[in-house]
Amino acid sequence: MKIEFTKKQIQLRNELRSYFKSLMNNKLKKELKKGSAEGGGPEFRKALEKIGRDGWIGLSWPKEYGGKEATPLEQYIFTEEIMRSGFPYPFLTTDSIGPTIAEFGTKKLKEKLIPGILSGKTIFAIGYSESNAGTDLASLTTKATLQNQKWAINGQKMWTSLADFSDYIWLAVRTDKETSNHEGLSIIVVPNDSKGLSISPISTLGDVRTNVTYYDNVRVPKEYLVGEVNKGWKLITGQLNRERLSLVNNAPIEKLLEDVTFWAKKQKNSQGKRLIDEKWVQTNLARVKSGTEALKLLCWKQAWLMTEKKMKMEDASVAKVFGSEFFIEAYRLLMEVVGQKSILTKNSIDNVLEGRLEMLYRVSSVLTFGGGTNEIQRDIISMAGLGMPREDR
Amino acid sequence: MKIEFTKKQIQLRNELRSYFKSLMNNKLKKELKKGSAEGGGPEFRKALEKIGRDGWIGLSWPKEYGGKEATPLEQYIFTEEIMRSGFPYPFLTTDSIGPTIAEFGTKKLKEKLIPGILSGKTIFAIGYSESNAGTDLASLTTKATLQNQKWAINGQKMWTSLADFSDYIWLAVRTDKETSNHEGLSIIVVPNDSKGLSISPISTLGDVRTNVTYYDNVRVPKEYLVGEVNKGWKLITGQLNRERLSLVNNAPIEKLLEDVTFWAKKQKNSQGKRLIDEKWVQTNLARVKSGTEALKLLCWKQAWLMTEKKMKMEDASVAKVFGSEFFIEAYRLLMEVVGQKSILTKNSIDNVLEGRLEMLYRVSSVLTFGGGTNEIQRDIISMAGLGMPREDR
Amino acid sequence: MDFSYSEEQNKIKELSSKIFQNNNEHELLRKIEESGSPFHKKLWKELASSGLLGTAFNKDLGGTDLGFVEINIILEQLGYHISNIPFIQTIVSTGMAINEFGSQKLRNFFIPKIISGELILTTALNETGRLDLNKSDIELKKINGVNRISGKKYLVSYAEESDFILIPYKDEENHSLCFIDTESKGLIFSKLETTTREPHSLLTLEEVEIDDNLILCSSSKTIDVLNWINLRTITSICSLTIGVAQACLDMTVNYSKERKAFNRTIASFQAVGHRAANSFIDLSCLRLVTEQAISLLEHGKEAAREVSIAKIWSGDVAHRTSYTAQHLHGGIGADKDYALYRYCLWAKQLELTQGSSAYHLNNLGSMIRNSN
Amino acid sequence: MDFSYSEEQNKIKELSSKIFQNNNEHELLRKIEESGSPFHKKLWKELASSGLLGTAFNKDLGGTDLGFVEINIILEQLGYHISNIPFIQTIVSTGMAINEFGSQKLRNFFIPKIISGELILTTALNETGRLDLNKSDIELKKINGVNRISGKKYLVSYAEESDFILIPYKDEENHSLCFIDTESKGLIFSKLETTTREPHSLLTLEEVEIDDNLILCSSSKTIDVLNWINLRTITSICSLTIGVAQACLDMTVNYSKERKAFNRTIASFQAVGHRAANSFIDLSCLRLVTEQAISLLEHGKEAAREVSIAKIWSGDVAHRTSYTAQHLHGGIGADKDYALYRYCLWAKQLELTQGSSAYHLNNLGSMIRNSN
Repeated sequence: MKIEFTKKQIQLRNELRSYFKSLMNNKLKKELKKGSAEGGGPEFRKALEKIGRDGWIGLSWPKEYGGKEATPLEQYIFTEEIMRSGFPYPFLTTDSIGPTIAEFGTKKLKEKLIPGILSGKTIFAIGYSESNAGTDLASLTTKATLQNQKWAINGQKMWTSLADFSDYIWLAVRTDKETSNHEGLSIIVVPNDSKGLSISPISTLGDVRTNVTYYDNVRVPKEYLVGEVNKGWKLITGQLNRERLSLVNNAPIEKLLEDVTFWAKKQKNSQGKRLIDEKWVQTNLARVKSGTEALKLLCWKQAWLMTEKKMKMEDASVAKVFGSEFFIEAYRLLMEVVGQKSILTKNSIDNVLEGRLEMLYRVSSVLTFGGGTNEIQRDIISMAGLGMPREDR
Repeated sequence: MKIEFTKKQIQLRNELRSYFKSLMNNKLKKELKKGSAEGGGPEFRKALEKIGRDGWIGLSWPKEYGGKEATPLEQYIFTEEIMRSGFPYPFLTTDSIGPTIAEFGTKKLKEKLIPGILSGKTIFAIGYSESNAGTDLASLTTKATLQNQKWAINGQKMWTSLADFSDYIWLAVRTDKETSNHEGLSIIVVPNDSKGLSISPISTLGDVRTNVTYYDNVRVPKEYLVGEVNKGWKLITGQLNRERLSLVNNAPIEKLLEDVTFWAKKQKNSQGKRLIDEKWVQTNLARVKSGTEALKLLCWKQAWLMTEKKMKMEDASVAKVFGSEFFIEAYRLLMEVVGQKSILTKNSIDNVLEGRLEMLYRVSSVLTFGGGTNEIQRDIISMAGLGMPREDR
Repeated sequence: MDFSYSEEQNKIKELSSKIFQNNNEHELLRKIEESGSPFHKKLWKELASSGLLGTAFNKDLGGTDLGFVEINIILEQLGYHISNIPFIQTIVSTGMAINEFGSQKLRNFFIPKIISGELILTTALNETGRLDLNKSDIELKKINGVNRISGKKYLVSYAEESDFILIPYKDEENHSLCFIDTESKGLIFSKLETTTREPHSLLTLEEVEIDDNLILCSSSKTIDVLNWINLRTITSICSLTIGVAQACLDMTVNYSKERKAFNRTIASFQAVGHRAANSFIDLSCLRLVTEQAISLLEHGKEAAREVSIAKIWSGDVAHRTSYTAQHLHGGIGADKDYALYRYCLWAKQLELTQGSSAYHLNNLGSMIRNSN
Repeated sequence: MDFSYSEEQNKIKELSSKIFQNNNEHELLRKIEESGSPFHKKLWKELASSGLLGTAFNKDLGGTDLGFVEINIILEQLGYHISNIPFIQTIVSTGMAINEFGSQKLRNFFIPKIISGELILTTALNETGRLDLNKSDIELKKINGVNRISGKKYLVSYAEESDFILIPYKDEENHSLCFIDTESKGLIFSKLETTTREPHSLLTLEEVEIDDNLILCSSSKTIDVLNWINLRTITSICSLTIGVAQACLDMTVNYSKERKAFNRTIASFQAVGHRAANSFIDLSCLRLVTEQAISLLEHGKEAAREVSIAKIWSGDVAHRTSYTAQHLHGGIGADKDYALYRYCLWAKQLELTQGSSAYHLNNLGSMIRNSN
């Protein structure tokens, strides 16, 4: 047992920290601040391609694709540092969809898509949820039927984030008309410029743009189906499990705690007493610290378990539940420290830490239901982790 | 809207406070400390009879029984003060079983039992739970069959508290052999000296003695059945609703908070800094205060609602859930304040506040499942309070 | 003891509920936001013409001579149908203080126009609900025989929209509270953007002239008046929070009874029912501790602890109910085409206004330490 | 990075688990309690003969030269099969400190007899886990050329049962740590009764003679040694807590799968499953923060914050898991004929030993304030 990074890993972390620091230049920061915090602008594209050119996207990929075959732990260090930097890295494309295509895609699809993914030129959006199929994804109804060697797709997807600037949509469709559950689903890659595809924005509490995507007889070549027909459920759940890991990364909250602590040390009242000298402020910071350490270790353990290929079903659920609920609590505790000024937005003068807390409290709730609602995660923990029977549903 | 006691009510409170202060003489205190904290000793009996003689047991009873017809609010003040004093008043007998007998008992039963209850001479134990029927009381199996105008009772009851010194047991039995649910249950009053009744102690985490009671062909006159045969469920649930009110009374925790605060003001370290000067100590006390005020108001509101006859089903559940879970939290917060010395028992030298906290943390868990487990109470709140459908069970 | 509303109070509840509901349509609120209007002026006018703005003011000034209970009834309804109006600022924090402490002249000058909706007032007391007069940035200096004040005030709500702002200042040992005309020379407004878009400004005063006729109080009385205002302002925020949280819970319950997953309504899952039940318990507690604070203030009793307790609950319940609502709604709860998001913004803003739960716990702890 | 146990560590886990399990039978523990024996002496002997008491000591003294990781593996197993033995007192708080800081003479004197189970040691450092040397009640005075100490120590565990007690004392500016023979003249034991019945005493020292051969350390080094002991003692309590909490959870899960209500096992209720899941999450976190503290201490790294964090989690999880277990068990959980009650007593005692969660949060907060 040794729960520390090796010297080499610390070296990698330091290298990445300064790499991303220089990557996040003022132009890029400005672009991200002006609305598109989730990426998509030209500076974002430029930076992502640079990351690709510098070989970082392929960090954990097999050598046959030009990757470096880094371990999950090293990949985790990469994830931590890029999240710490605030760059909206398209993890879903690079770490979730990309590897799934590499494993299950046809030769043609691989040749077409993987070079673009690894060079930072290709970005995917994910089309799963529908207005009546959220956590209960298996009930989705968007249909694809094979006509003349092409898939004809009809239906509608909610919350297709990134679709407004992505190159492809990773779409879950029903290919077997007879079923209404998880059997008969498939994954099809839909190019964003397909005829019949239209996109309409949803504006959200978190100011993150997301989209409704409409599929009106969209036609896609037969080989754009990933894996076997009607066997898409495995790909969907596999992808969701991979996604869960990057959702609750510890780095942003750790950085935020550092920044709020630093800020609280500078605030003085007229008697020269610093805000951080208030015991209740210290306690709030200590609460965040004590949670963030647990989350960090949950993440490290997962990366280690993946390296050792010992990951169990409940492990991802534990991190997802704890992390998503801790974020909400942590932002609250930090906003209490900052006080009323924490409600000033990033556009406001006199705001604190560029209004990051004001933004974060608004987006934080999404994680408790997104990627499989926490109720289902707790069901998984009690079943898989504790062997308790599931109630009927 | 006026959320204060009237002058008259404050007068009553003051009167009762000094009454119980003088009632709790050293002999009685010593007897209660030596093991039988739940009563039953000769000093306890003497004091209870005095309370009866002085007319307090009948405070809220109808005039026809010699009662004073006080409002539920005044009765609540009585409850608060007696609980504050620490006297183990037999609420179940005086405020729950007594009134139920007055409402549903046969004339003979009333004449036999009520004078004893009102004079503090008669105490009941309650025999509901069985080893396979706890919160799901309706599945109980203890049987009573009518033979020659007498009920013949056979079965076994768990957690028959007070049975070791009570005069009667208020027993829930199955009188219809065909049913296995809440239909076909009845209430029978069983004298403690009945042949065939045997009692064996269970010692518990809370050091409160409770009992298993065995019924081996116990015979009881026909008219000892309360209400109608096979219609006992209404009496049971009605009694449990009444019971819920006294379970979460605010007075003891309020007194405890006062005492711990007073104690923390006296503790000094070598630099003369008092324990209460520690901010974290203040915060713990403030947390208890803020919860205890809410609980106090929940109790007041209930008493008022009862006075106005506007009580709704969910009201008792809200107080029961909040109160029982708050007690656990409050004892924890106060034990943190006292520190490691709070684990010293009432028998130990150098203990704090006579080891009350050490005793209370042990008994506190019983309330979250006793009297209808909190899961069921939350089910009731979501159904009755919010109109949400109940899952099948 | 009485937890009920009188018939008259129930009428006020119904009337205010109706007015707020009629002006709470999602499209209407969106239009107001998009128009750049700082608040819901149509609603303010309707409140004036209904007479509700006069609720707490004396009859001789055109009011209906009711009290703080009635004001909080209105505030809860406002919270339930939340939109942006300077009710607490104009009616509670300044109007009621003028009614209580102002000279007859001051009362005659201000109150009739408050009641008619012509006058918007606000306060620039402090940014955290702290009663820390020593921290006041505003200093008075006599310049050429004229009293002038200079300094900065943070997070002043409705500053630009108001006609007068109540500001504390000090002159060596003395503290005073005075209204400043927002047209005064030397007053600089810098717009802030808050999470709810309720208008706030950073206020800079550069030798702004004091009009002696507009002084509300001075010297030793000032701390009492500030205290009086603070306790009522904080309690008002608790009432607003009750409405906001109740709306969150009601929307959640309704949605959960319609939304299906795994072939059942999500309301029928025990985990969902229990989480909603926890909000019900939370709201029951918040309502009671707030009602206690209101009742004590209405009857002129000491209420510093009880107000802090109400604000602790208010912050906790605002936070918890809002996130429970967002969580149980799932995606739709974050969609700006659905009303919930607005309540969530308000829940957070109210939580952090006039002192967070952590701040007031600290405060209550000090009171316990200093008690006998 | 490595979260796994080595093969040798797994063997220690199995061996210790077996020994503890064999000595954990409910009737046996009850008999020991009723006999008035202060602790489980049979178990102590078996641990000695199995060699486990020598785990952390150097080979030249008869130990197996393993480390703090292995000690904590044993402690978790002890927690899981909880009974009353002076393991932390004799092995961690004193034995390991002698092994690390003692003179060769001291090591030769103590350690072989610790390993053989002949010697019981304990500490009388402080009652709250506080490193507050100034608060030490024990003062040294030279009387007729002999060094003698006087004062009081509260809540000393296994004081009467021990052969020697490690006590800090001060001589004007200097602090020292010295073992006192429990047979010494002037040592007065007053028995305390604790919630678990683990033996504790209030210790009074009346001019007790210091034996210079038994001084562990003095002057400036003392604070470092005390710190060293404290961090390891606190961490050991966290490991014990993991075992206790894991046992509570396992019992609860098993019981919930058997117990029926409303014609289903209670485990099949979502509210029950989720509450157990929360304990699973809690335990996952506690395990990790404790392992981090162990690993840092084992590798000689700075760990003050990490140990405080582990104790915060330990207190919280002990409390929550214990009450979850009691609640989900219902009546049977309180019955002294069923094992759960013993774990609940220990959960509370461990929570409050060496500083509660509130105390360590305060502590961690100060460290954050003072950090760069």
